[in-house]
Amino acid sequence: MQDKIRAKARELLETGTVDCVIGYERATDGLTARPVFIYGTAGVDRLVFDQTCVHNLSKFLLDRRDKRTAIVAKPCDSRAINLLINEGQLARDKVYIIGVVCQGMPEVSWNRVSKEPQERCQRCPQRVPVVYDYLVGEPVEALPVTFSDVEQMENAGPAERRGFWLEQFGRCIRCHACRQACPGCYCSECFVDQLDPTWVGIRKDVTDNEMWNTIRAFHLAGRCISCNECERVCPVSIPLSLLNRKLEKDVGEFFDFQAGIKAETVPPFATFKKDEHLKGVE
Amino acid sequence: MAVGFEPRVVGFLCNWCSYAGADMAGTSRMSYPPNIRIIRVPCSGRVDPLFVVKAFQMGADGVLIAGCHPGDCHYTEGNYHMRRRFALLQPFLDYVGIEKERFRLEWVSASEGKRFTQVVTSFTEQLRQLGPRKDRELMAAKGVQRAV
Amino acid sequence: MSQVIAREDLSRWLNSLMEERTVVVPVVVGDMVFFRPVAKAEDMTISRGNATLGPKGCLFPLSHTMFTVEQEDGDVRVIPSSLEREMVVFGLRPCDAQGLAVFDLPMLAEPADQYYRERREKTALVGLACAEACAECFCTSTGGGPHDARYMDVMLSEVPQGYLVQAVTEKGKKLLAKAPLKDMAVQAPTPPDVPRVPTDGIVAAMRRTFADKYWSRLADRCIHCNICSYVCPTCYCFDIRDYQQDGKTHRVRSWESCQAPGFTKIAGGHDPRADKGSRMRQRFAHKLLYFPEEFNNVLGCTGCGRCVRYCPVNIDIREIISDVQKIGGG
Amino acid sequence: MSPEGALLPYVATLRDVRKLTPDVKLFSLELDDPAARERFSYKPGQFAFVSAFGVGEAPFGITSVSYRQDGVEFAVRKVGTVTAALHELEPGAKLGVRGPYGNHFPLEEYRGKDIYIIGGGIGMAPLRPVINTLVDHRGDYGRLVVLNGARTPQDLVFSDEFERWAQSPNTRVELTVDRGDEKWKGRVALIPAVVAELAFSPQNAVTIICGPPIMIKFTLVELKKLRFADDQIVTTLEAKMKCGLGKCARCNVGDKYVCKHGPVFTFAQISGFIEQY
Repeated sequence: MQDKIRAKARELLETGTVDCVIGYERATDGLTARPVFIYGTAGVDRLVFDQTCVHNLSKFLLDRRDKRTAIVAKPCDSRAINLLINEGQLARDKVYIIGVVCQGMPEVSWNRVSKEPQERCQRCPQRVPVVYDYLVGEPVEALPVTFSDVEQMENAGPAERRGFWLEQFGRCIRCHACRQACPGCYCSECFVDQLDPTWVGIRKDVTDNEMWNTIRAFHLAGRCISCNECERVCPVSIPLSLLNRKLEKDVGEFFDFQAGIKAETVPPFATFKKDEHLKGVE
Repeated sequence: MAVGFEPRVVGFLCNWCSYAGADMAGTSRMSYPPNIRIIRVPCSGRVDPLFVVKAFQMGADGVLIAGCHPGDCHYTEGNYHMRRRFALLQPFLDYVGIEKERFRLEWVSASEGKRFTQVVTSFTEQLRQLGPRKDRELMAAKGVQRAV
Repeated sequence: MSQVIAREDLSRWLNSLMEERTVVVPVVVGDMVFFRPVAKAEDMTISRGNATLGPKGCLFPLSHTMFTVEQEDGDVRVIPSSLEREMVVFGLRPCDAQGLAVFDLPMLAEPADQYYRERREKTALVGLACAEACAECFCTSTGGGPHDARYMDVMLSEVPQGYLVQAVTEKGKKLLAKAPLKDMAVQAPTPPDVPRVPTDGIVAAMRRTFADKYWSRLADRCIHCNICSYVCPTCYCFDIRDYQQDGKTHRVRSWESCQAPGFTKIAGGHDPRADKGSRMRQRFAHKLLYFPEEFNNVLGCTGCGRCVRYCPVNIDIREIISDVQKIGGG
Repeated sequence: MSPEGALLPYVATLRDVRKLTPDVKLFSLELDDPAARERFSYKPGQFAFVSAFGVGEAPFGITSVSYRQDGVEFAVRKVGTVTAALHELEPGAKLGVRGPYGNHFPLEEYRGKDIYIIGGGIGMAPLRPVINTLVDHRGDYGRLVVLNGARTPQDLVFSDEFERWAQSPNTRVELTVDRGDEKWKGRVALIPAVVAELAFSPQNAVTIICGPPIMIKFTLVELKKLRFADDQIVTTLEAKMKCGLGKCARCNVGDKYVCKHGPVFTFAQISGFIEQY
């Protein structure tokens, strides 16, 4: 895989198809990977690809909207690219997508790699990128989507759920890393930074933190592509995927929609049906 | 049911139908529980999920959104958008432990003064049955540290 | 002869301190460790390595009310907050204590920050020497060490018989007055080897590389998630805003990061550090250039390694220190 | 009152509000505590934080002169949340003030020199106490020229004081606007062009300049052409600030804190900054 990615990157840079290839290189622990921007063929051999390449690189494309860029994309990352194209943030012809087939990634943090794949990967149906210009790896069969984690939470009593989330939100330090890592969070001014009116107070109290975490998740309803970058980067391990996946599950059930699968589909909150019957609404 | 508990309800009422409906209830001297604090919005579609979560953060026991009946929106489609948003937001808030019984979407037209009083009465009663929110107790039980 | 506290006596001692003081200890939450006040010392965990967030928040809270403003009948009263109980922070590591010593330099410089000074004066630090070094640690390269007791009030080192106790300051001695200590002949443990990152010429090298394109290339992969600042024991940037609650105005101060977009943006819209590269450089220049130049060559980094461990894109200060010395070497 | 390290404001009463332009108001306050009033002495160029309780505080250059003791004045343009809240206030309202902070224009060093003052828009606010000090001590200094520019005639902030300034000996007031209106008989030109036209002499002179970054940038070019040296050009920098004590690290420009080392700098100092501003 790595050799194919390097060869493709070299070709794209040599022919001037792109100015930059965004991929992965070895991190300073000698074990895991980190994002890298390759601007010339001299750097191509720095590119690596293995089980530690967990980052979703697609957000970096927003820093290079007007430039031609190649990017290494796993299936979930490719959905993020579709999302950005769908929302008019990115032009398809500026991006060259080197898609990689994915069998699920382990939990990776600095100097640590788990043996088992991540939970979310075990539940992820996409094994092949949904959009690419060049595919690396042998296509494998898609898996069924399951939401057993969300269902477990749904089936807990309200007090238990409330207690669980208050404890999680109480730990939040509001560094906003979840937002910064999210490819879907690109507002020029985030609601949390607005001062007039101030939606989220400066106090980092559980009540203000709840405001931040719930609205952040809801702003991604029908948009989250389950790359789980938010949860991966969270320094205090708030299980944000449980919030995002609840919305993903309901959006799928109510509107038969999955974000980022196709770049053209109109997202559920941009449209409506006059005579639809939605669960819980008269 | 907590003794002496009076729920605090925030009602976001669309200017064209539901607010007029509330007005109608008032001018017709129909009575409804004083628990509701009404915020007039141009359209039910104007209600951002932010408003709802903010109301709960500020201590509301229940939030009501009332707008024109489907098909009657002054802006043609605002209430259809709200309907979708509500369909997703209500179970989501329930999921984080703000029970779905605390959050309602109702259609009330300008002529439905009676219906407005019924909605507010039944909602207030429902919240009274549900009792106050237990956030403080739960935080204490979970050892959640508050900002100083 | 040395003084030793037995393992089972440690909790007893901490519990006795709780009668008059708030005792903050490392507590395990999932796979993380936080410093939290506890009702009984048995709730603490003495884990290897560093806590997820250091004890910085005990002295400089994540957010706190500096004062409240009460308005009544045209009369305005400004009421500053203060810390009621004295505090003991137990179980911090030398790099975190050194972090507080670094914090002291700007915060206690006249005019001293009243809220920090009060907390600092009312807090005693009971440290634990590190028995082993983590892969990301480099404290010996930033003026500290795994057994460095200089910034503690009491220092404990693990020995087979329990913990070797060293009263470092008068404050520490007072704390130990009623501690169940035993006199024993024990050998002080040898400090572990800590990976080294040469920092000798870093200040001059930072000045020479300041305008290098290195910084904007490095910032390519930075997502400005602010985590480095939040986990850092020496980062002290803050924000101040008003918060209304129960009809009162609270003027609240909270942690903020120089990495955040808009950190330097003024009301008119001008932002002198709008691009990723200059924001990223600011953090390292502050720690490795401005700070040592302002404060007698003290680096604004204590080598705790947290930013290395938590950075989602592996922006590694150890690598930067070496790179900068290579690029800007004299 | 507590020490300044507590970041506590003095409580003050708004004595007077005057609308200077469509979006600028002049606020005159009096500190409630007489002892605090005594201590609150300041020099031209220094700034203070003004609190609108419940909204927040923001730093403003003090636009009055200390020795006149007729209230602490701030000219505030409505641009953000705090300034908007201040604009809502009426005389009698309570607000908070803390300061004064920062260094000041070293007017004592300018004795005997010709002084050119160039202000654009709200940039006149920190220059007004300089002008008033020079006007009040006219004999101590050489020639005084005040060049004030604004977008439109309506936006000239201290228009009611121009005449008084112009009447003092050896003083000229030059005005210019970007866009005139039917009543405007004066110049319609950008400040850099007027600087070129007036051709100030750098001989034994100092230029004090304040205004939007773009105006300063091009005015500097003209001043350089007139052979002004960097240390003859003085300005006051604007930066985001939270504490005013050199602690919050917001106003850090390279190794300098605008709040502590500034806000007044010569361009010789600014061009020596490691980080370009």
